Amino acid sequence: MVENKKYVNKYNFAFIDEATKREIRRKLLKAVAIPGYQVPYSSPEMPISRGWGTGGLHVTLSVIGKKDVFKIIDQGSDASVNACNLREFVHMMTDVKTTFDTSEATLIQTRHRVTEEELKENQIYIYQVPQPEPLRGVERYENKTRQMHGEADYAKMWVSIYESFIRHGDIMLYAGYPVKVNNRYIMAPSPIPKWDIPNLNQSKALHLFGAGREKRLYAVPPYTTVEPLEFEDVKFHTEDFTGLECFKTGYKKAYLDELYFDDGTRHFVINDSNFLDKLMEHSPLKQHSNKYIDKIEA
Amino acid sequence: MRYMEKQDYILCECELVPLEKFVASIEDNFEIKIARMPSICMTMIQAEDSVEFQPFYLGEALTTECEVIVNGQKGYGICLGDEPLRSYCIAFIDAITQLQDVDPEPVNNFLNEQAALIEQADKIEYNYIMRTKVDFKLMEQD
Amino acid sequence: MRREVIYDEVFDAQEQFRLLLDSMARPGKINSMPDMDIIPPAGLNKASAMIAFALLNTDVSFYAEGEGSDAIESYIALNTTAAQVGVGEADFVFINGLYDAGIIFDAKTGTLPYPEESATFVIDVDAITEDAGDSELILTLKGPGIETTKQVYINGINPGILKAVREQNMEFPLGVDLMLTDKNNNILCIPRSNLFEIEYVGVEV
Amino acid sequence: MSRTDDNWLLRVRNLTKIYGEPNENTLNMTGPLFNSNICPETDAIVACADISFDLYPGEVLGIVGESGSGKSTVVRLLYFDMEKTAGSAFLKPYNSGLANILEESNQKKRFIRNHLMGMVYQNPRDGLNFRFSSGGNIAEKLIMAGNMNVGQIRGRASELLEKTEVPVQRMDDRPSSFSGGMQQRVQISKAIANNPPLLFLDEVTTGLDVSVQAKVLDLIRELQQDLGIAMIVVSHDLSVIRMLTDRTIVLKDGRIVESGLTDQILQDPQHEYSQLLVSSLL
Amino acid sequence: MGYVAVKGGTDAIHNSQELVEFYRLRNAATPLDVNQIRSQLRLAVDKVIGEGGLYAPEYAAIALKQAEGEVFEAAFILRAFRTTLQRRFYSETINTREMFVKRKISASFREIPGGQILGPTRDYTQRILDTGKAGETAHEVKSFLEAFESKIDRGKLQDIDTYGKVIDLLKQEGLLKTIDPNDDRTLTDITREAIKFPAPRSARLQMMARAETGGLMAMGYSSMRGFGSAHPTVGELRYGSVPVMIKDPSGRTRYAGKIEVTEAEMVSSVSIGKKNAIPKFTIGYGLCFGQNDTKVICMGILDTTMRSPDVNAPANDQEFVLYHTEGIESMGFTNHLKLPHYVDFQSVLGGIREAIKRNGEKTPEKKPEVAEMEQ
Amino acid sequence: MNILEVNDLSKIFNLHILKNKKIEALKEISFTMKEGEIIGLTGKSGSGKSSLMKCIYRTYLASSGEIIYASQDGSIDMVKADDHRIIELRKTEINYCSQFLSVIPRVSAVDVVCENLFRIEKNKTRAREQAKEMLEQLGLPSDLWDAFPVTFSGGEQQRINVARAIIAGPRFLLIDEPTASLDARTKDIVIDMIVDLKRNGTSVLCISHDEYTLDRLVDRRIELQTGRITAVEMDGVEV
Repeated sequence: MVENKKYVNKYNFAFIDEATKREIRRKLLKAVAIPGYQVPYSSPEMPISRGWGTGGLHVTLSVIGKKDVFKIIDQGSDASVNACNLREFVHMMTDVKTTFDTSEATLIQTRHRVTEEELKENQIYIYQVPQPEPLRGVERYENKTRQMHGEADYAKMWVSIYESFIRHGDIMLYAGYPVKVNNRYIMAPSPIPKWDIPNLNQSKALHLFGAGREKRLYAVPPYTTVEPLEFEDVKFHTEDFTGLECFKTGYKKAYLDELYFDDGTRHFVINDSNFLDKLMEHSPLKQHSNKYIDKIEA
Repeated sequence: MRYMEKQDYILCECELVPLEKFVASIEDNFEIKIARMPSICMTMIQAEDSVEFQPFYLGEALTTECEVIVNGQKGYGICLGDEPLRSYCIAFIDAITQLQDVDPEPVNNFLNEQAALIEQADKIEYNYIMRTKVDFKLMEQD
Repeated sequence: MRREVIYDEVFDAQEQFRLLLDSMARPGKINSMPDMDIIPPAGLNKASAMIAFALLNTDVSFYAEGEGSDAIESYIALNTTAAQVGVGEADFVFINGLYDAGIIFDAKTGTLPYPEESATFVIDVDAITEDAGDSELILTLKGPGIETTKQVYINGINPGILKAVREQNMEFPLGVDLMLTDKNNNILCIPRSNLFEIEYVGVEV
Repeated sequence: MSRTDDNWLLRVRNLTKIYGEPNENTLNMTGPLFNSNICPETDAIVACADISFDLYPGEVLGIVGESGSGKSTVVRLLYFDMEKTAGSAFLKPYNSGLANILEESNQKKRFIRNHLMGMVYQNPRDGLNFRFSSGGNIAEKLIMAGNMNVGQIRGRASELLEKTEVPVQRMDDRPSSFSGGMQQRVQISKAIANNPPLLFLDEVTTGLDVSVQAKVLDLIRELQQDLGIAMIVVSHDLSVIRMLTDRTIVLKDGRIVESGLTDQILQDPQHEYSQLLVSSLL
Repeated sequence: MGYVAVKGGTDAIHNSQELVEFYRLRNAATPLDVNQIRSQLRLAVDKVIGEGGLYAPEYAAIALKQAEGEVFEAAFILRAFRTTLQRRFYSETINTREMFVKRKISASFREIPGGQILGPTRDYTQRILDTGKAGETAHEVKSFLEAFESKIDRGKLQDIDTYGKVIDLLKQEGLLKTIDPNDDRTLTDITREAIKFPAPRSARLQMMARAETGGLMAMGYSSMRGFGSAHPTVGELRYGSVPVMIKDPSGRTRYAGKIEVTEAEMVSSVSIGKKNAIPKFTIGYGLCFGQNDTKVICMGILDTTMRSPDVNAPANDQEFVLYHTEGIESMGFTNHLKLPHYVDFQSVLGGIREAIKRNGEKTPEKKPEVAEMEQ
Repeated sequence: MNILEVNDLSKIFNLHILKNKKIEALKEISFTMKEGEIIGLTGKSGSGKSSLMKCIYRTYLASSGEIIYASQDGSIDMVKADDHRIIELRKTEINYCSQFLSVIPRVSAVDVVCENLFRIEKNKTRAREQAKEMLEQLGLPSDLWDAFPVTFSGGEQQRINVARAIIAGPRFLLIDEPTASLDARTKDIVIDMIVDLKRNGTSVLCISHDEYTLDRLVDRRIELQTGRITAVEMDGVEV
């Protein structure tokens, strides 16, 4: 006789059942083979809300192994409540080592930022994507945007950028600036600031994107051309922090957060928490290099 | 009884307590190996629309399955819900009813007894429900 | 047919998938699958069997062709529960590197709206190496995942297969993706995003 | 330069479009002889069938017929707005005219459309995106053919608007604020932006005021003369056909009933239907 | 640690979790029993299993308790739970003609085979707040049950019957539209692959079976009210239990239990064929776990509207209906607005500041475009 | 060498819409024309002159017979030739000038004249210069050059018509009443111009009622009566 013991179901390593993991893995391989193309996947429900990083978690939990070192940031910070919550969940489900140190991590999950520190070949960078469809702004139907991608019919997207420039004197697109991957697909890089866009180009690391609610996976392999949409004479540019610096370090070549203190004064501070820590501790670090950062005077 | 698989039907629908008792009473006569401990999983429920017979998936149902080997005979137990004990009992009875040299009498007696109880309970519920039937003839008489 | 019980569907699958992911992301990079105590039927490299175990399950289909393909099909079906289908429908196609190239044209290449609905070929070859040695074939790869270009050396492959793949992958994003395995558990991936040149014992193909 | 048989620009063979579910009798039981394009057995509609013709570089071909005769279907099939049921079309500048463009992938069709064709629809809303400015609409064609320089794009757009007599200072306004004739001229600017060797014009003057019609026609004539673009002009209006085309195809119930030099069709029509059509004009 | 207190987030989360437990429990005299929830909050449980897409009433009751009665949240917990489970079996097609009927009504005929059986419906309960329920005692419960049970004569019990369907009568008479050969009749599973548009009917029905009742209702209502042209009649609505048959690993078909479902067949008339336009009836089908009339009625309406070739009404638009009735997804995304967005906000902020600066340099100001409202 | 050989040419109009009424316009027409020759077509109105000319130009489809034209690329039967070939010949070799100016509205006199020239001379300014020169010779007042010919008098229109027909120097010219409604002086200018063309190798088939024009211009006359050739005259002598 067995005991009538209910509720003994134990969670699988990395939470997701193996059949679903295999599905996600197969689709990640296809995503890598077709850079920038959005692969639909089943996107099972996770114990966190849709839109709170379920896609990122699907990817993380499908690739993670016992030897991985996991880092997660939200808005550039290891401390953001959502990051803390997901870190704890991943840790609980896998028991892998977690870290704040960008260079130590093998898997980095992120919401809205690429680290300032340069990524390495052994790292996989995983994005939580709220809206994977870069064309949604010009075409509301999925059926149609999918056709547009299939036919490389990006006219509407380009004209909307042209129009933006004509009407406003600049391309009025900000975080999540659309990019062209491997000279074929237009891709939404998740709402990372424009500052981070150049760091996707020819990156040493593999970049994986998961949009859980919209059920799409996509990828940018290492050493892949990623170009922001721009014209020969109307150029993409990153956020302009000219004349500003981090009030803690005096550093100028990093993405800055605007803070208002109780006395109403405004200050700027480096957004990337680990980068800021390392700067303040004078730890060795290698920052991303690109033509936009390089021209800023230190 | 319209259900094809009468035995499973009875074992799934009967009260758990008598079932446990019954299995416990004969269990010792057999050599039992549990091949798969009762564990929960899901069954996708397939449905179809009633006119065009378009099949579709309605959703999943929590299911418990168990596999035992009784005197070398495999037995499977499957039932809806998180029901470790019941799934075990179903698997056990499934196995012994397939064994050649087991007296079917006690099992049949138990099943018949339970079948009567289930039918009675269903009938009573059915009669409660029938009280809510709208009687048009009666209304016309008013 | 042998059921492999040693394979851990959680951790072995994860580890091997990571190697495949790395290979697919870095075409031309040769990764080594762990040496496991599995015994696939003749004509199937251990690494190919591991690819099957790591990626296949009930939800996908496969096809095997070549010598001993019946045994290979039963082995994969038994150990992964994937469905055996014709080459035109298969998600995964297992072939020997010396097999006839025509099969490449029979596999699905996806559609423009859904290019991922295409076959992945798992191809058994004799050796994949980073240095020339006495190799028969030099493959020069270029494209996403490769900083400039990358050369690898292969023994035991019909250059016609690679030529056929090149033709079949002409209209990106349509195409097939390749996973090559050798007798020493090495794996090499060639995604459709990559362009490649083939040189066969000194002759450009 | 002599016109040999091989000098064609566009070769169309047996182009057919059927809606609904045809059976084996559908084609035999429809057409001018039956005075209907609806299959009596299956209700399938034969929008056009067995349309074959060659178009030479710089040639202007008219397609004439009453509404429902299938004339718009022909150009829309060739411009990939709809899928053919059967037939083939070959375009010289694409793959040396060896590929049936109707069977190419949508990605390649898109390329052909962007680089080698232009289309002007009866309704400017079909050819223009009213959410974009006129300049943006023209830019669309230029960008898709690879022009990535806003300065050059605007230069070319001004040039085109000037040519089509749309005030250049209205380049950044949306076509919705334009008159019908002006919208049509913007549409034409867009269609010819890439100097395509082939331009389709589908009832481009229908619905415009007579005076505006005339201006649009003049514009097309001038463009044809200046740029030598081959055109297919679809119209139910014989005066449009007379003014613009060298050669004409007469369609009825989805079939070609007659084709010939435009002056011949107008002055010596052979088919009963063409005679009726011409006499109703005179 | 650096400028940002990294522990801050983690601790706050833990403390918040404790606090929410505190709020759940602090005024509770006795903990709610799961069985109490299962029976006394029966309809809430039904909603949770329906929207959770997992028939597990007991687990749904636990989820309701854990979620402090928030049905969305409970359904969500159930959905996440199902992600951890292996799907081992596919049932045989359930047959609602074999239903143990607990409720069965038709609006299209006065009398139907087996009669109109109201069953346990709240439709005629008169929504007068019964403050008496506040002081409900075990004794009262017991005497109600005794009185209720005595109302039937156990010596003269009527035999259980199953019933033919109203639509079968219509079908026999040839009043129903035949199957459209153009329909994509493939059986897809939207929990195994993302839905693709145009979606086959199987995907649409599956999406709606697990969709959120309120969402379906809003869409279905919109079509009836005027943003569309649905005007169906309830051909039949039934609720009851149906047996679930499963093939075990040895290939034998086994009875595994019964599930409760509600089913609606919504009848509307359509014209078929362009030339002769013969009017016929068509059925919109609704089926869901548990007892939920509103859900299946709206599902039935939307099944019909999404098959309409006219895509101008919101309820006829597959993408619009299916994406926006997915309760768990819309709730999640709506709530994600609470997450910090200061990085992307900073990006916009900079851009807007620049634009304002540029505009200040430009004079005279450009006239705003008239046609801005153009769609 | 013959530039044109017409053999057994007949033209019957079959009017379906008038209960299949048949009109026989040309019957068994046969004649030849030498390169550089100017032939005058004469006959009463309705005798089939214009029909013959339109058959040769392919505006009318001949019902039977042949019209062999010796094009620069070889002989071609204008009855059976492919439409594209005809279009090409019309653009490069053969020009038809009808009795009445039928031009596109809203095109200036100069541009009407230039139309055929634009095909050869891509430089529009140069083409216009040439056209103006010709209009000047023909005595069209210069203030009309940029006006629309629709409003012109018969004589003015005729000058435009002629100028347009001959400006590009066609190899074969079909011209219907070139001198009608012209004053004597202009008539001579036009005749001189056509003779000039002939000198440069153009063959001309010309319909005229005007004896003066026929005398000065044609090498040979062909007379038609109810669709048949009734007489062929060379230098006033019947043959």
